[in-house]
Amino acid sequence: MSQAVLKSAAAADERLARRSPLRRLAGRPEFGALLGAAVLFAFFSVVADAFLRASSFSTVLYAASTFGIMAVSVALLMIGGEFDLSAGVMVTTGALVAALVSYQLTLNVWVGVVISLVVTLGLGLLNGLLYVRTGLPSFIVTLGTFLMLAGANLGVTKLVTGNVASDSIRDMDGFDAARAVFAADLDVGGVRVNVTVLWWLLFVAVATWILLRTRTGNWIFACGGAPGSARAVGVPVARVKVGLFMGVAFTAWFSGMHLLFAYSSVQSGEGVGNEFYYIICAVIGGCLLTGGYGSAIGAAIGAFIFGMTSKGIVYAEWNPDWFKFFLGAMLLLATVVNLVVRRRAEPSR
Amino acid sequence: MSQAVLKSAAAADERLARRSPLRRLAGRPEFGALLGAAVLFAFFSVVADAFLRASSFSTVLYAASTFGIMAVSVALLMIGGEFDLSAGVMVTTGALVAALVSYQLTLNVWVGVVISLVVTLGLGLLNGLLYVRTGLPSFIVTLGTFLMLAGANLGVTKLVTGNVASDSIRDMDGFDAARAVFAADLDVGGVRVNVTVLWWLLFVAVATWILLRTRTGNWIFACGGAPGSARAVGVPVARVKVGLFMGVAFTAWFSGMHLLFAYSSVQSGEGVGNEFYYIICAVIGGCLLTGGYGSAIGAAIGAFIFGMTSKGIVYAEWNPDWFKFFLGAMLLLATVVNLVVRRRAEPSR
Amino acid sequence: MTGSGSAPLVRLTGVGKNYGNVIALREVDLQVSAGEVTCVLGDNGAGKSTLIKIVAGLHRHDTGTYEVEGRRVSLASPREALDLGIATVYQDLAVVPLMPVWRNFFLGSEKRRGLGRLDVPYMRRTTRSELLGMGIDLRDVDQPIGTLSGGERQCVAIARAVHFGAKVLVLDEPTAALGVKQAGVVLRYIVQARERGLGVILITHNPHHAYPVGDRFLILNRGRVIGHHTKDEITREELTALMAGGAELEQLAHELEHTASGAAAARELAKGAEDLRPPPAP
Amino acid sequence: MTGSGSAPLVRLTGVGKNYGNVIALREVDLQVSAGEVTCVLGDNGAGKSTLIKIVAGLHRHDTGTYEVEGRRVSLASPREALDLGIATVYQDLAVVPLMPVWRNFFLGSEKRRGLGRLDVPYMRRTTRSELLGMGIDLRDVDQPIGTLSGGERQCVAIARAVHFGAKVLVLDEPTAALGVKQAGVVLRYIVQARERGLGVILITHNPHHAYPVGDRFLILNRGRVIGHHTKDEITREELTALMAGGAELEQLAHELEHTASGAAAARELAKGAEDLRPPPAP
Amino acid sequence: SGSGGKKAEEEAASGAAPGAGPRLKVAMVTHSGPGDTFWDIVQKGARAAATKDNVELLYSADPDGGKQAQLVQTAIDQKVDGIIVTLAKPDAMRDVLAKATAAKIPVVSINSGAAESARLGALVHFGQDETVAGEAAGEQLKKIGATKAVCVVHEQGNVGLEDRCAGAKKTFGGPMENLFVQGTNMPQVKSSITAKLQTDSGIDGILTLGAPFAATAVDSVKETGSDAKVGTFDMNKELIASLRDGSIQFAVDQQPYLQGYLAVDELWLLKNNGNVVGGGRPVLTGPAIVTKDDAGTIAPFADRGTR
Ligand SMILES: Nc1ncnc2c1ncn2[C@@H]1O[C@H](COP(=O)(O)OP(=O)(O)OP(=O)(O)O)[C@@H](O)[C@H]1O
Ligand SMILES: Nc1ncnc2c1ncn2[C@@H]1O[C@H](COP(=O)(O)OP(=O)(O)OP(=O)(O)O)[C@@H](O)[C@H]1O
Ligand SMILES: [Mg+2]
Ligand SMILES: [Mg+2]
Repeated sequence: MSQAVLKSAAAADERLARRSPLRRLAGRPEFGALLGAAVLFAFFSVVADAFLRASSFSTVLYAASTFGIMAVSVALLMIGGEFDLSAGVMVTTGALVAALVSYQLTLNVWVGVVISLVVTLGLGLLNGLLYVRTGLPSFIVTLGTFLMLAGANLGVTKLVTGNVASDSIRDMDGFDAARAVFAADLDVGGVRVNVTVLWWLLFVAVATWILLRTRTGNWIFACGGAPGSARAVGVPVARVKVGLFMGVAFTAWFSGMHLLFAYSSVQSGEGVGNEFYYIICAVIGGCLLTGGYGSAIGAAIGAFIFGMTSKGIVYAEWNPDWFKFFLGAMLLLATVVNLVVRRRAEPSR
Repeated sequence: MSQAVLKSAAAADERLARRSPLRRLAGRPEFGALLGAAVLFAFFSVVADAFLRASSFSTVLYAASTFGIMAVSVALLMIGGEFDLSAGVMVTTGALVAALVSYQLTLNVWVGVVISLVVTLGLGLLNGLLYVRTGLPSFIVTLGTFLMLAGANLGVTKLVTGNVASDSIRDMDGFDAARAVFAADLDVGGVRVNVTVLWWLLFVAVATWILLRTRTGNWIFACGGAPGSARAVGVPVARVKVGLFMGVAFTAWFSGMHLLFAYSSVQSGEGVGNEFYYIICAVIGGCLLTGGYGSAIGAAIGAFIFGMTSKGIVYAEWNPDWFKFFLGAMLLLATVVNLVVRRRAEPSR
Repeated sequence: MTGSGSAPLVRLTGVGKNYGNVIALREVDLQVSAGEVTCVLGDNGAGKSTLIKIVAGLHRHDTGTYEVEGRRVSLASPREALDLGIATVYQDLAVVPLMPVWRNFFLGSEKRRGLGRLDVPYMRRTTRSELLGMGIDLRDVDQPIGTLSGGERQCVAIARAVHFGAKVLVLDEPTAALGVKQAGVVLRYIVQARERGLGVILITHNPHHAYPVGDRFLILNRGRVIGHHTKDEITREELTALMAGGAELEQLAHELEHTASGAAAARELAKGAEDLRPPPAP
Repeated sequence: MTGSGSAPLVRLTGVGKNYGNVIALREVDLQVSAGEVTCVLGDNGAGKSTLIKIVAGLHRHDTGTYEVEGRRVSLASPREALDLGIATVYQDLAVVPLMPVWRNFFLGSEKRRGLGRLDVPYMRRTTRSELLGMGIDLRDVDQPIGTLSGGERQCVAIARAVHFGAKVLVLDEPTAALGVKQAGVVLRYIVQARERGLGVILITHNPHHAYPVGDRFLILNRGRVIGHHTKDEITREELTALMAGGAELEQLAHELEHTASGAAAARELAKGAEDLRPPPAP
Repeated sequence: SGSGGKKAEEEAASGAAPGAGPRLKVAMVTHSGPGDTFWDIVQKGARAAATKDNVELLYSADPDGGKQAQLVQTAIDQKVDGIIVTLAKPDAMRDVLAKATAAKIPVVSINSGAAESARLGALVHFGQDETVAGEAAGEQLKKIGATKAVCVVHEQGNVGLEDRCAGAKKTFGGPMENLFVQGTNMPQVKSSITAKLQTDSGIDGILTLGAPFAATAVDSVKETGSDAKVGTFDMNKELIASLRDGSIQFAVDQQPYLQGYLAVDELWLLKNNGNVVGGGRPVLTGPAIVTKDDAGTIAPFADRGTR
């Protein structure tokens, strides 16, 4: 009510120019990214016949969701002003821990799942504490843990199994239940949709709620935008940042569980390099590298753009040698659309 | 003279505590990194017998120089507040252009070298202009060009040669002269030292001079530290940034020439991922990711630390499965030493 | 140490602070009791902001003691100071430029309702009305604070501290960027706070602001205390004279007199003579 | 447009400026001639800084015309303004926090000697002496400027503009963070600049600063001009009254009177009555 | 699970004959990325031989040609008694191998580079050229009735992988396209293969270049309801099961174990008895095509992780 009063008061302010509702919509940070996604979608619909089928769309969504789940927490961390280079291998670590523990000790896989959660959160905590205690930039700290985890993944796996991959846990107790949770294919109106897509949407919704409607969200923006000021007004900057690192660890654990239960064994060398794709998704979606600005929805759209582009090129049957070339061109296209939209929405900023 | 007067006046200021010369030395940004390097050096000297031989040291130096040459320009760019993710593949592009042009048209290799220089600088200019004109973050722009270059490297090479590598140009006109410039092994007191080490030192010296003793250097710091303020006092921010991107392109060309003349043919898929090692070297050496702070000497020390660590682990004959683990641990060690030193030098900052 | 009920709200004794080899403060005493305004005055770079950053918990002092209501404390963060009821307006304002005005206003002291949800309408409304109370009519409380004018930003920081300050209010040059009307409001806020029994620490360069509202005056120079007076010990003229030699103004008037076009200005300055020496306007 | 030799150094006619949908300025005229000081006065958020950012080339105006010495210009960057001899002190100072003081001082106008080398000793020396001239005795010109106190930073920005300003000097609230002594020095600098035939645009909230040195007064409110006067058309009292209703102060004095402990303060305020209404200090 | 690998090595170590000659130090430098199954088996072969022959084996690897050369240089610096090297990028290795020769360190090449081996100064070459292996895979794919195939490249620009596809294309006859997938991200591998199958329902053959990707390809085939048949390079124990139940048609086994084992043995023989296997000609280690029929016989070895 009082808000309505305020609104109308603001509208009457002679120091404000009138804006059409469309303009106002276009001013929202996610809108540009969304339009970029729409342009790409239209483009691939035209150039690739197979692209418009429902089944193809669900493939694209699946690809997007596996990036997107991680991109959500990585975006939160970036809004909070930090990077986590260990995010990619931590997924593999999570999966390996669950696989090795369950298999070697012949336990119900759920035990492995829980132990993996504890270990992964512990790694997130370690990242956070290392960052907070040493005062080194997070880029360096997580680079260190990235390398160490990548090495440990391989070293431990070889030590335990003698091979470079974990053993298949497909026939172990609890596998089917866990698979249903982390990697099931659902039938939605005749189309198979992987459950990760739903989880992705849930995570995005939760992250958006946290960012915009909770105190923690306020603190995350503040820690990234101006850590000194945030500290000065009493925000527990260190605790927020540690929490964000643990958030990344949590989604890494989740992604690791998907990896494990979708493919039943895990290669120890997987995951390297993915951390940058997560960051890329967040940045395409409008997160600032310098922190303090961005949104979870934007990151989700970024992941969707990335997933759509990488699969769209396959659907379009372009020369695979040029795959990355097209990928780069499409990403630039999407971000330029994003930019043009925002410029037009806010002419003189 | 007048400086001496100022100094003594400052020393007499009752608002300054006395500092021992050692403390003052320790306060310099490079000192900590240097000490980190020294600690690692001592460490590997103890654990690896082969490490202390002159020939081994020259291998380490060579490895460091190939990173270090790029790290110099990347550090300058980072001080100027930007990233170049295309730096790694641009090296390969430079080498491929020279190799393909020379071989396919049967020209003197120097023609290829010059054409490659023009093309590479053009790519740097493109990066810079894209950045300046679109106003997108450089992370996104150069990500786009990174992917496009990586795709083009492979696509063009396969198109032209039918293979994924260029043909060997070892027996072509001018090869030996070019090799002498870009990839010669020199005999320095009985030890073979690759000429890249000397080039590296030269580049570091030039970059340091630019940074500290020229107007351009002043502008680079300002553009990275506070681009808005820099613009407000009349610094041509756009021009400086374009110049920095071209600087990276220049060293990429140089590194590409080394690659080509040291190994006489080039794999089109190489170079991917190296961009991050360059950034890592710069950050280990004390450059801030947010721009405005750092030094070329620091980046050189960072490259040295990185080269020493990656080769030192091999000399130490540790379990290769754990290679990355050790690498990560050593890098963390070096940076923590760096930090501790700086903290002790400036107790209450 | 004393622990009695009548202990001052905040008492610093022999406090010193170094930044690396820069000695910013040496042997400074400061005290503020309930219902009292302590003014910290001094030249640029004298160490005033450093002093209040110690009070606010942003920096830890290197030497000396810091007592809050008689209990010795060593604050590790501004959070602890806030929890003790000490709210601060920093000279650099401590705002997060990209965040909306209302989020900045409540940052660190968010108002919540059930389930940890933020009470957004309340916060928006409060921000707007508190700023209106200071004479700032914001177009939109959702504007990023970085796009406000300098004075508007300053007002947000002050309104916030006044809103949350429970026992002690610390203000570092609050009126510096403010317009005539806003500066008047701030001084009135200070008086009101004192009436409500809060302790106020005020930093200002303007003796005309300091003298009417202050009860104690602490004058710093180059990191040291050069004067500490209660109101009855000192007149406004003495205070202004202490803050800077009155010579400056006379010198200026003199110079103007010697130039043709400056004559009028000189006459004007001479007219405002007594109250202008030394300045709010020199 | 006029192009005559006697054209004002800077003339803005009907200038308007929007930030997105925020209308910051509408139909503003401003003019400053050689040997003249134009004061821009107004409430917080009135649009003063926006106006001078247009003059300084930091923003481009959306409507109206901007002439420098009679030639119509549309500045694309502050560099162009500097090349036209217009030097500016911004309210947010435009310094690079991590860079040493002397590098900040000369940033964008570096002094070089042979081979493009920076003349470091000269720049260090000049920085030090120019700041000493303003009453700032720096410990070390190699200190990062971000570690200076607010007033010290302000002095660097002013000293820099005064050093490089060739024809027009634009000052946005230069005295806000300054001590008594430093503020006096700045006013003297303004008078000196006028004597040397420079045009000066001064923004301030302090009528006591504005009236003695100003030749023209432009008063803004909510983005519009509400008054434009030359010195002879207006008295100091009228000017101060224009800047804000004197009501504020009387209100304050009144409130104080009604409280016991406030009585003394009220008497004190009443004493400073005439010159304090409306305030530099209300 | 606890059998093979390390335990086998330890057992062998404890049984090492003291009479196996003087302790030698041999460096093996490959172009493998970390965690690659194929190279893991090569290493195991080498370690088995090393234990038996009283050899200290130093393994290192880098997929970048220049860096691989640097690793060979470090081996020379360490004054090893022999170097085993892969020649995927022969030009890059040329100078450093010349240095090894100058330092009188014998060099054996393995895996790729049969043609360049002798020219670069290697004594012997043990291996299976990737192109030849690819050709065998192409033939096999044709034999099982595929008419249109994709070759799944899990690391773009990798010489060995490109050679495999090129070889397969040569002998396959029908149209065969490359598909690029990001091998470090299994969900992306799967969705890309799925996308490819959705695009072109005419695809009836898939050739993957590593065993883990074959299993994923099978998932994609099932999901899209395609009738594509899957063949692959390399071997692991899950693959045996898939071969047996027919979801994967064949595997091209280059017998990597042999490459490592023979190379170390050769250096030992050279030092202790002056032997050169094969009289300087390349010694082929494969390709061995494994299908449903012979999956059973090699199952125990794959289980142990040495096939
Ligand atoms: N970048 C921007 N985006 C949106 N609004 C802006 C921006 N910059 C300024 N404004 C608005 O324009 C108005 C004028 O601002 P300006 O800084 O010119 O005021 P000012 O007169 O200098 O005030 P002060 O005395 O407080 O410094 C303010 O209300 C401010 O909120
Ligand atoms: N982080 C820092 N590192 C080094 N020196 C500092 C730092 N912060 C402040 N100083 C120095 O300490 C001295 C006191 O600074 P402070 O900000 O307390 O002054 P101030 O009295 O508030 O001045 P002003 O009136 O100009 O705001 C200054 O000379 C300043 O240069
Ligand atoms: Mg201060
Ligand atoms: Mg302003």
